[in-house]
Amino acid sequence: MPQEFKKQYKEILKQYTLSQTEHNLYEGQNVSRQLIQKSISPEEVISIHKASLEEIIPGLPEEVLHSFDFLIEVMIRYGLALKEHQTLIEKQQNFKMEMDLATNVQQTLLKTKIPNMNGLDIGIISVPAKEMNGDYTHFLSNENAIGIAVADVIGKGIPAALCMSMIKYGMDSLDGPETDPVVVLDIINRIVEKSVSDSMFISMFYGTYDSALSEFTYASAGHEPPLFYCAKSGEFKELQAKGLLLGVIPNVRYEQHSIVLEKDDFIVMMTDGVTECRSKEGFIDQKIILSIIESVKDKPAQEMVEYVFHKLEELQEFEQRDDFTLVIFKKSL
Amino acid sequence: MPQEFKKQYKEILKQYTLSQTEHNLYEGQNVSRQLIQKSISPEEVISIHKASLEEIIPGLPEEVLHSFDFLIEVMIRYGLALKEHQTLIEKQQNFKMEMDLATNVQQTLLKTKIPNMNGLDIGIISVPAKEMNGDYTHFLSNENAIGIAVADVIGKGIPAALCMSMIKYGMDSLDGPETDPVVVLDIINRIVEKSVSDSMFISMFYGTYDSALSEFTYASAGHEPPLFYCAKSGEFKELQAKGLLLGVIPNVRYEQHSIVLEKDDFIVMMTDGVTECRSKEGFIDQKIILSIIESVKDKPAQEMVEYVFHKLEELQEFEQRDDFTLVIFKKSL
Amino acid sequence: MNMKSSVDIISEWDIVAARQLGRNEAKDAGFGTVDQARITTAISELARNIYLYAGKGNIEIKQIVEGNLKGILVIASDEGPGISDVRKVMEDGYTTSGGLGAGLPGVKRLMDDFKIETVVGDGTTIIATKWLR
Amino acid sequence: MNMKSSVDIISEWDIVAARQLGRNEAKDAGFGTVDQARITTAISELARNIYLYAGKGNIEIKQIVEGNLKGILVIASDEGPGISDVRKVMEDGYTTSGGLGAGLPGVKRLMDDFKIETVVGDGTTIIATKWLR
Ligand SMILES: [Mn+2]
Ligand SMILES: [Mn+2]
Ligand SMILES: [Mn+2]
Ligand SMILES: [Mn+2]
Repeated sequence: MPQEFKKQYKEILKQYTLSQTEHNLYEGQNVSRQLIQKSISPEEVISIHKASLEEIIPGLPEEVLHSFDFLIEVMIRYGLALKEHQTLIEKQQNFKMEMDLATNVQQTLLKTKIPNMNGLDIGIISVPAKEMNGDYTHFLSNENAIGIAVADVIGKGIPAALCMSMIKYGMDSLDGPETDPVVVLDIINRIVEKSVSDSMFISMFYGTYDSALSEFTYASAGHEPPLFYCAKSGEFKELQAKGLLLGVIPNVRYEQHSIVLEKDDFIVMMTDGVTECRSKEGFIDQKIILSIIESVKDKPAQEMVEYVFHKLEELQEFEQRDDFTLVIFKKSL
Repeated sequence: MPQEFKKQYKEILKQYTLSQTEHNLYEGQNVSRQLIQKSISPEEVISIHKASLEEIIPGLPEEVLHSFDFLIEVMIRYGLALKEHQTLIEKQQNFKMEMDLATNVQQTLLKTKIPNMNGLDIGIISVPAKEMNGDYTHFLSNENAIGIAVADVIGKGIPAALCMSMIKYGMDSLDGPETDPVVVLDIINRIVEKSVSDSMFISMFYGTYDSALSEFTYASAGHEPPLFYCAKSGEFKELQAKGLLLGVIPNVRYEQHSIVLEKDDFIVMMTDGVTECRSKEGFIDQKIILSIIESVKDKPAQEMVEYVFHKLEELQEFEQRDDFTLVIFKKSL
Repeated sequence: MNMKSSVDIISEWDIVAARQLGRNEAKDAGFGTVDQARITTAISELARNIYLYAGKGNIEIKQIVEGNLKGILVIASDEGPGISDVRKVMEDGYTTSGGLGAGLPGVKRLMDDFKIETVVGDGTTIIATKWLR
Repeated sequence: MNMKSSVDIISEWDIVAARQLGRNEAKDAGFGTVDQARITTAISELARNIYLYAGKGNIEIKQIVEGNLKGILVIASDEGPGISDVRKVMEDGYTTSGGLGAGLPGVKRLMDDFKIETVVGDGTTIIATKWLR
């Protein structure tokens, strides 16, 4: 196969030895592109070069010809590295396909339906940093209440995704959305503690909204505190609730608190992928994040979360470092 | 940096142009090894070669020197491919680390304790073909009974591993080992059907051994039939039980059968990774597999499964194509 | 400035003109043969991308000084369709047009700094610099 | 046979002797310069592995004929520690001794057929063939 290129190569090399124009070098690079696509290894290129040169300039000094033999010997290893590269590219493409499939499976496994409730406007966005999402959200609902779990596995990628399936099955075993948040966290904590290696931890928030009382009751296992926006005062406050990360010890005491929402009040739940957004200059200040949220407070909840994501994406110059999850519960009536 | 190699390269090249010995070529390859380790790109090698040659042979024809400039231009793309290779190697190493972590998580998540029961000798081996195991085994037990689930996700690797976590949580929700095999399969089938995409199927076998009656009751969802070895007759028979794969439709009728074990009788449960072992000549005949098992029938169950695995590994020339799982229940008293 | 420092890319021949300009400027700035060839190859790829994907555009080449660093700055701009997925285009090992090691990741490797600005429907500007060491 | 067709590998100089033998046989069998260099590099790697990891061993080189195919057969054998994880040693991209592209995967690539037999504690035999085309 190298032979078919030999004639072409010789012709262009000859042109270039006669006239050192940019055009001839450009032709040279076009041949180079073809050579590399046809997997001609660099030592073969040197061999073609030597043979061409011998024909173009008859009577070359012996030493020059020997020097090319030496160069061929030196180039063999470069040829090997190139072949190895081709194998690795193939492997990487196979891996890509496997990851795509795995991501699909994960999405089907963990899909959660956003419930409909009169008077409560819900917005949700969850975007993974790598292929697979290590953040997890899950809704439970009936006519009276909506439960929301937001969790973040410490770590990203495949190991995190595997861990998360655990929370899903724990959630599925619950009785209903009104289960006390401290009970929910206790159940999930026992499952996680039992089945997960010591190096894997999960932060989790559970909140349940009672539509009759307009009351939101919540507890947290070391999770990013949600923000509560009071429409009347126009101010944000953090909903603090103490509690250890899931999976550290089997018996944990979680705190449970409640807050009553008035019309247009909203709660912003999130993972640390939101609060730990970084621009080139460092962390993006919480004040900036709050002002971004406030600027769209009158929009529907879904528009709000999407706007905040895009705005923060921009500020980070499109380099997302962590999984990003944002959920808004807004009392609309 | 290329400069430090220049002197060395020139010296060896000079030696070679004077005397074309194998020893000088060997030195050339040693330099080549160093060049490639220091990320000297091939176009730089050509440049070093040209400069060295100019000094070794003064008054080289102009065309020869031009020809090297042309060769540098051609080699630039080879240099790029090499740099790309270095990036890809790094990426692959990161991926390896992630997979190792994921495999650990999976092992912790899916670990199952082999139960102890007087009169029943249990052996189990499960070896993945790739990093992660797409075969799944799970024991349930109390004083009266031992339940065993053997499942195989169609497909291997990460997507299969994710699917399997589902079965685990289904199994955890069961009441006890004596649950009727058809009920077990029905429960797991509903979970799988609900949460898994249409392209993912799982074959599963569930059997439960009643120690008082020495009776083994079983059902299968499209799984490889177990083998029953009758010590009295010295013969094997397949334990057939009809039933559709998990995840196809929500309502499936599974068949349930029972068999009573006498002393030294045993049951061999497995995945298709065992029966579909291939050597270079094609599938390994079932007769061969049966004779391998029979040859160690008097050994403890755990020694049996390990022996069969190693024997089949050898016959396949150590190229394992599918996850391999083998479980033996042997009545020892 | 006694040299045309910019080339409009309209036909394939303009790729050669951009290369020539780049090689001259690189030589003039004091780059060695290998680096001249690298800068030229980067310009060649950028010009070829414009020619193939945007139809037309412009390559501007400047010698620059920053502190006591001298370098070559290349600006490739077009009003073509833009790049919808920059992450993907910058990924390694994806044989887009040029095969192994080529494309924009190749340009990035051949140069020292590399910046891309693109708006779908509006066009693309790529700014790449190589410093003299 | 008028040539010594086997070289004991004891010192580093024996690597050169094995290379020389390989190159002569390859040339004699009709291989071109590039393939001569490839066969020699493969032999060099095998001999170097013996020297570094087994201490001593042997390289045997034969010209062979199979039907109307001519080729070169290389047998590298040692009674060294053996290889406990063949899969890993044959994996790409792992910088073991020789760096990028080298090691046994490199030998496999340089030749056409490659077979490895190894027993931990007993030694390793590698048989590699290259056919003349
Ligand atoms: Mn996380
Ligand atoms: Mn996070
Ligand atoms: Mn499988
Ligand atoms: Mn299987």
